[in-house]
Amino acid sequence: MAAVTPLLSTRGLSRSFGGLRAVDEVDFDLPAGEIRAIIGPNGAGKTTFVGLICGRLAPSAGRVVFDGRDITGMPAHRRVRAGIAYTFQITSVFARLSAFDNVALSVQRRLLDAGAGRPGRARLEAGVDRALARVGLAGHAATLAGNLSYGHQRLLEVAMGLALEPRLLILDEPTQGLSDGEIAAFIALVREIAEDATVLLIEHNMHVVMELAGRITVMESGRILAEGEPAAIRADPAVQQAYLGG
Amino acid sequence: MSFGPHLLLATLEGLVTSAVLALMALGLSLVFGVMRVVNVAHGEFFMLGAVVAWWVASIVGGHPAVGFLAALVVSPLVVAAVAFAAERLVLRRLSYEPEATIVATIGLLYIIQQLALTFYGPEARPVEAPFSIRVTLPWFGYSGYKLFVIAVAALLVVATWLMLTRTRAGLLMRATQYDRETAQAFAIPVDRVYAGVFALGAGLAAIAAVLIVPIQQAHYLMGLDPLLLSFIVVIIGGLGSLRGTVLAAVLIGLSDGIISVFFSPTLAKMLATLLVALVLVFRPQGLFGTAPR
Amino acid sequence: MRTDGLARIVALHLGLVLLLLALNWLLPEYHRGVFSRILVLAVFAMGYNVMFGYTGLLSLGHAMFFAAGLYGAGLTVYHLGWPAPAGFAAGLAAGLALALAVGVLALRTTGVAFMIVTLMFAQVIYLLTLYFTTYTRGEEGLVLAPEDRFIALPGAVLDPTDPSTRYLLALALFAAALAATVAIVRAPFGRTLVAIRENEERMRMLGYDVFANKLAAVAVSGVLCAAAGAAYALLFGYVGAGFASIQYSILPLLWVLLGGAATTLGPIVGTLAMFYVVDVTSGYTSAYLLVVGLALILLILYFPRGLVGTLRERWLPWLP
Amino acid sequence: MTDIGSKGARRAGGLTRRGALKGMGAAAGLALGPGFVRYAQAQSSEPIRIGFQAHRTGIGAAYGRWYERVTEAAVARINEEGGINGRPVEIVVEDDGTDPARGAEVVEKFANQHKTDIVYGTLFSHVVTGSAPAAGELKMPYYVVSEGYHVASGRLNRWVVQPGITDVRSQVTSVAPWISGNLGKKVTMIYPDYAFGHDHRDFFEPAIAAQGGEVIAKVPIPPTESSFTRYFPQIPSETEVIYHVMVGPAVLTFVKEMGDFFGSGGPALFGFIDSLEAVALSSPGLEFLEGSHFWEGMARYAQPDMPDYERAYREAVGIDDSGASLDDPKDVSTAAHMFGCWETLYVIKAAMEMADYKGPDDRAKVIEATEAMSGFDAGINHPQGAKRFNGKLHQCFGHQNISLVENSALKVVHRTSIEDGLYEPEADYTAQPF
Repeated sequence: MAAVTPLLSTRGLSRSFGGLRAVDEVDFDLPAGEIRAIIGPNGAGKTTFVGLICGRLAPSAGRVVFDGRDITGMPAHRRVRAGIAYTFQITSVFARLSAFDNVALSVQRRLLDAGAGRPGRARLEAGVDRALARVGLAGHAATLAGNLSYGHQRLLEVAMGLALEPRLLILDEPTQGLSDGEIAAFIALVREIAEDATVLLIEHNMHVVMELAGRITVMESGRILAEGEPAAIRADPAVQQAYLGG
Repeated sequence: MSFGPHLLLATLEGLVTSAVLALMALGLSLVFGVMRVVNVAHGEFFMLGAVVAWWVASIVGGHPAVGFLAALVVSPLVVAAVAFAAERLVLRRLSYEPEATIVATIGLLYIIQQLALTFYGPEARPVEAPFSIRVTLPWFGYSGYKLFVIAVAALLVVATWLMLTRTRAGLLMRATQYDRETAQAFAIPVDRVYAGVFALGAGLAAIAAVLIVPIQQAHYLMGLDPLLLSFIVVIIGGLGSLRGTVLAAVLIGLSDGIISVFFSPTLAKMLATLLVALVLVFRPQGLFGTAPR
Repeated sequence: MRTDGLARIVALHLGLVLLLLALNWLLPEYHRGVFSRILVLAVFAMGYNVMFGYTGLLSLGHAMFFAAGLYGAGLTVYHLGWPAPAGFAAGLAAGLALALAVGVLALRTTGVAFMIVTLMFAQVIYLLTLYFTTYTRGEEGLVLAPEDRFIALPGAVLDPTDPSTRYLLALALFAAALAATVAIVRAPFGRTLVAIRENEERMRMLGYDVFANKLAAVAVSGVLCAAAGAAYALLFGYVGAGFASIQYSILPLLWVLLGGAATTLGPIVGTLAMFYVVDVTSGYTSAYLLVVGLALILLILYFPRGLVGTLRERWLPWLP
Repeated sequence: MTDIGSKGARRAGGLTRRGALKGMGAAAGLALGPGFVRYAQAQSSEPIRIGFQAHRTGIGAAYGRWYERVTEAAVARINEEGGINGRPVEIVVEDDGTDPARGAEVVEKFANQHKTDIVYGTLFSHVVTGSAPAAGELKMPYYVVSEGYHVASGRLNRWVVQPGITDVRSQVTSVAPWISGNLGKKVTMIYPDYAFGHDHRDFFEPAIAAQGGEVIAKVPIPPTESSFTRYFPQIPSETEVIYHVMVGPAVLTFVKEMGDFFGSGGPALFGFIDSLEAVALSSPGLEFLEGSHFWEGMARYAQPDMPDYERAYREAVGIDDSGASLDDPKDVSTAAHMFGCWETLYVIKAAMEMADYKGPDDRAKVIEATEAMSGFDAGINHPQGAKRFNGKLHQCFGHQNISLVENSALKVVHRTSIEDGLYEPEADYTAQPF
């Protein structure tokens, strides 16, 4: 059924910078409930591609359809409210706000969108507590985000995405800079998230990719090179040529 | 007066404004471009330049040209020294943080203004032009000195340009402007470059003032309007773009002169200001700048 | 922010308002008059703080919003004979309309361009007050007759020329503005503004319409400043183009920086401190601008967070 | 413009006469009551404190400095002569920054902090207008030396008086006959595009029309302008007289650029010396003003037929024969206006003595005493000349000088009569309650 109406699909999606086609006529489908990884060498156009999906960038051509609606012309903030959350590749938490306030920004957004005017303080705090607890930062609510360790900042970033209760969560290189122990915990976290949300993951760490992804999309030079189950991708000679071992 | 001569006159006047504005805005633009500092006290450096010029000219005596030339040398040096000191004592300690430097330069503005009022006085005082030739055209007369100002300012702009593009000091400045960290990595003494740029910027304002003071007198409140105009020029020209700054100075100077041919003056000022504001709104990188990196 | 401290915050602000109320009977006559002005100007500073302190939008043109309130109230009362409360409302409406118009345009820019665009819009408003000298009498300005400034309430008429009444009216405005700022700062809207100041792009990706929120901040700021302007016209009876000049755009910036940007009490503290620095030093030397200039530089060098900001940073982290 | 003025007049007229002018007899009778005499004796050595609102900083600072010097000189002389009612006079100076908001604060400071008996001073009309409400609310007599038409228009209030200097409307009206008779009938006006300039525009036009002349072009100049040449093409070629009035630091530029533009062949020039107050006529670039004419409230240069009291006044305020400071010949005075400070202080003295002023409770009586005056004789107390005073308007009317620039000096060639400057009054402050 998921194959019939994918949660997200793009058709002919393109974006050029100057003469360079960073994303080149990509047709892409993501069924609901999946954990999908996008891999590819540096400069393959992965971040540009998800940027087009979440609306940070405007496409030069093509369409983006989310949940059956054409969202190509929709500004980024409305896409987020439609259910697409994006966590940044470079950590961009609000360093001078507490961890609580960082997550509260997400929770209040969701509560405001749910209607009923001003969100009550109790519901706000409950929502924040839940999100922080899920990523294991429950004890750090009052800490300024800038004073958290790097790994904790990455987790906070994820918590902010989670608290939006998105239908599609886009994680852009979430494990970059994390220790092995943190990565293991992170993998468990993403599995848990995937129970309620579809996850789109850009990742360089092949261990994480293989552990998590249901399917893998391989990009190269702005195009989709291959797509399939992890095992199939691992076996694909073109992929090996382009990326895994070249 | 018929339309043609009227337009000619407005153009000449516009060119005088452009010439002085180009020098002054070049200083502001350099400081902004290299240091990312919005120097609100730039107008006061201009005023200080005029006041020092009056002081030098009144000490030197003799033929007016002697005093004028002495002022042209001494005044920029004095003003640059003041700016250098301000940079070392204040701006450097603020790590050039944008908001902090704005406040600090506002403070500097008050201090310079008050010192000028206390030691120079509230009067408007003229410096005698180095020569007084009245160019007689068939329709009206025009000050020969003003034509001289246009020429000298143009020369000085070219000289500054060459300094920035052809000399080592200029290279250091441009390298620092382009990328501070990399410049530091290449062992460019960024710190000293900053002080030099701030002094040079103030010196340019002072030169503009020396040129203008035989036309417009030194007065302790004279800095504000040129400051606003220079800001406009720098922005319209594209922040930090020197070529854009010079082009914008010519454009703003000329339009300031020519718009007043067609509209009542206050209305003209209003429309011109609104127009420039809208240019900024719809093309924030300025008319000649490229999109921000 | 988690450790709520609501009671403490309410107690502090309420305490301040009650203290100011008591001062009406305690202050010597001259200082009560000074405080009346400062309370009104502090509202101007509070309006500025909403944009500059909390939202991170540095405007160099806020005199235009003050002037919108001043002239909105002054011209309707003077020329159209409107009663003072209607004039006050007209001032607020003028401020709101101007804020929306300027906001829609100026918010397309950021950073230095935003500063300059606001400065230029303010210059246009200033030139407008001169251009329509026939109605505004430009620089010279208009004087509103005392009886035109009376506020008729059911059963009573408030006379703002009476020093005590004027003080209490100014305090009422100040208290309302203070309550509004505290409410905004603690509301989701306030948190949104601060986060926009910190990282605009991140906020967009959390689903916030950054432009709309900034525009709302400009509108709130504009209305507060206009309220101050309208109150100034009605309480002190003078409306002049000087209030639209660039000087009055720089003053709120200085007040807020001195008191502490992004603090609810910074504006009143800064306005108060600046006034008395000028007032006291001008008694000793006519070179008081020198003192102001030095004070600014020393402050930014050694107390860059302003008075209340430093207090919050060092000792009282719960201050809003 | 006229609608604003008439509104003020209508409002003033619409008020009841409750509490209005009491005759001087009544006031004197009150003052002679036994209680007051004892009070007066007890207070007799206490100085009378006059708050002087001064332009020490801001755009008016050049005027402010000379206003302050003249004030000091006048007070020194008044004290030498025994003060006011036998009490010494003390001046308390506060800087108004040439800013209307600060002006109002300063008036409050005088009333409530310095506890001065009255307030006096200041030139720029916006400071006067901004301060007037505070003076009215504090019931503080406010004697201004501003020459603006704001007082006589009825726009201010009963506590504001201008007894020492003729207002702009009267100045403008009084010079019109001489201009049309001696310089020409076709006039182009150049004036600053704000209230002060508009007063010139609005009052000179009817005045010259009444003489059979005509204003053929009006060239308003925005207040922020620092260069003027581009406005000169708007001057029609058939212009016979250019009437110019500018204020602020840019005026010298204005004059010089006019010289460059016209050379020696232009129309006749008639200017208001406001343009060149505190500026030496020998300044470079002013050569072309030779042969042109200026309005002067009081002559800057010592005139050969000068009466003794005028000579004594000049000596007292410390100016030499060319109107510059005795200490520094480069420091040129604002002679055409600053006499107003001297004369106003003498009016204050006269009014306080007439009202037998004892203390702040008698402030209204000082205003009433001033309103009861009808004029002043020329003499050392009024060295600029005799004046008529209209108590209802709170405004005096004096002679005006028209001077020729000759050898970089000003020579008075005509002195208008007081009648030349009279106009139909628009206000009656005595109808306002205190």
